[in-house]
Amino acid sequence: MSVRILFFGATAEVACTRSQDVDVAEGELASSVFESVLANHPSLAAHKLFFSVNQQFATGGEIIRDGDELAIFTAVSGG
Amino acid sequence: MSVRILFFGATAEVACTRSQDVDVAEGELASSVFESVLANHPSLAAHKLFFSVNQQFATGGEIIRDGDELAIFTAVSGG
Amino acid sequence: MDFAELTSQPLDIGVIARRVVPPECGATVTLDGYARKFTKDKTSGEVRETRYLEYDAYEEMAIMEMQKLVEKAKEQFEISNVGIVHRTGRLEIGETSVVVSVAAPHRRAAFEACEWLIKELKRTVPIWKKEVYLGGDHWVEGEN
Amino acid sequence: MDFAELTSQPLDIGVIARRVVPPECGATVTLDGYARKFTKDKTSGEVRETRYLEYDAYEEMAIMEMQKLVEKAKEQFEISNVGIVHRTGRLEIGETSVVVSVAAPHRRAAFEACEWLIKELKRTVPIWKKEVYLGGDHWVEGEN
Repeated sequence: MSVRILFFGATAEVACTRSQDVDVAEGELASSVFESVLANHPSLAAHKLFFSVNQQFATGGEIIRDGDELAIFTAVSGG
Repeated sequence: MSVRILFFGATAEVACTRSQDVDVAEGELASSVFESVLANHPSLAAHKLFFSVNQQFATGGEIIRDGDELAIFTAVSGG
Repeated sequence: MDFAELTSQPLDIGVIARRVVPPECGATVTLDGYARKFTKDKTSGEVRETRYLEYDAYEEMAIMEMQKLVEKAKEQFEISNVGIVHRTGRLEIGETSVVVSVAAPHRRAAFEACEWLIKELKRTVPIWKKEVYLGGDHWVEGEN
Repeated sequence: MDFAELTSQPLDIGVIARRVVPPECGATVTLDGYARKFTKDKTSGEVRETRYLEYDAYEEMAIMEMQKLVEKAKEQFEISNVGIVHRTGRLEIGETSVVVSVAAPHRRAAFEACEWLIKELKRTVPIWKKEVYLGGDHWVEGEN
């Protein structure tokens, strides 16, 4: 089972990619998926991060399903 | 000694003119000039009126000088 | 740049909003009034379809009064620049009658100043609106 | 008509303001944000001259979040129509980055809703700004 992780702005620059597919376990929580991505990109920890699951702001308690779209980003700065 | 009276919008329509020159006496007050103009255009009395002397809102107590520009108009409705 | 103008030409609110912008500001608030199609008569409550509008202005005094409003707004609010342009003459339905645009370092002040300016403009600037509808016309008298 | 859009093309605030206008309304309030030339660094207080800006957006989510704001604004305020358009990609100094335009029967509600919308947009819509100045660049992180 696999999900896609998206990065934007500062996180895309730090991760050196805008998108990455990762394997996840059945019933895995979003928080666990995000933690493993952060472990692979330790410099992301320098930023205050926000998360989304399927284009909704995520708290981490979401149960991840195959094909879900996750994202990691810094505090928004549009306008 | 003479002054010019201007009319705009509704008052111009009622007075059938946008401008009228009237003779005034030395030291005459604006209120007296306006009253005589209104006496000549009685239908103006149907409206709530405002007055100006030399492009300033007038109270009537202004002493009129030769060549002054006076105006009579209804409550403004721009915007 | 501040400005207070009358014009018988169509108004471009984008151009007006841009003229008030100094390089150190990041936001402009713009109020855009326009000729509406349907008007409710304040006395009868009847809704009328307007054909077009006509604005008459005491031009010299109107510009002075608008300039006074610009000065007062700049005293009362922390804003950088103000532009006011009012259209005169005949306006077709949907055309812009007035634009009030305020640039400020912080948008709160821009919102406050813009709202204050349009309120005062409607109350004090010698401009009058005639509504022309099917079968008649009517010079609107303000509430002031 | 309501709308919430992203575009990489230049924004025309006059056109956007006009798209929100229903025939029974007489006023629109428009907030216009743009790429400013000078930016003060929040930490150092140093003033930098920006060369250009770049906006990145999580497009699908940004549009959904903007649509949510439009819905919430229409619940909270007595307004007729709302339009939000945010620019993406590279913006030269002075170009418009965002336009929020609100039409309402009474202008008070339009001012309130417009101010609320831009505040919430800056807080919740997934769009990020990079400032590019002489000798470097910097992704701005919001205060949220």
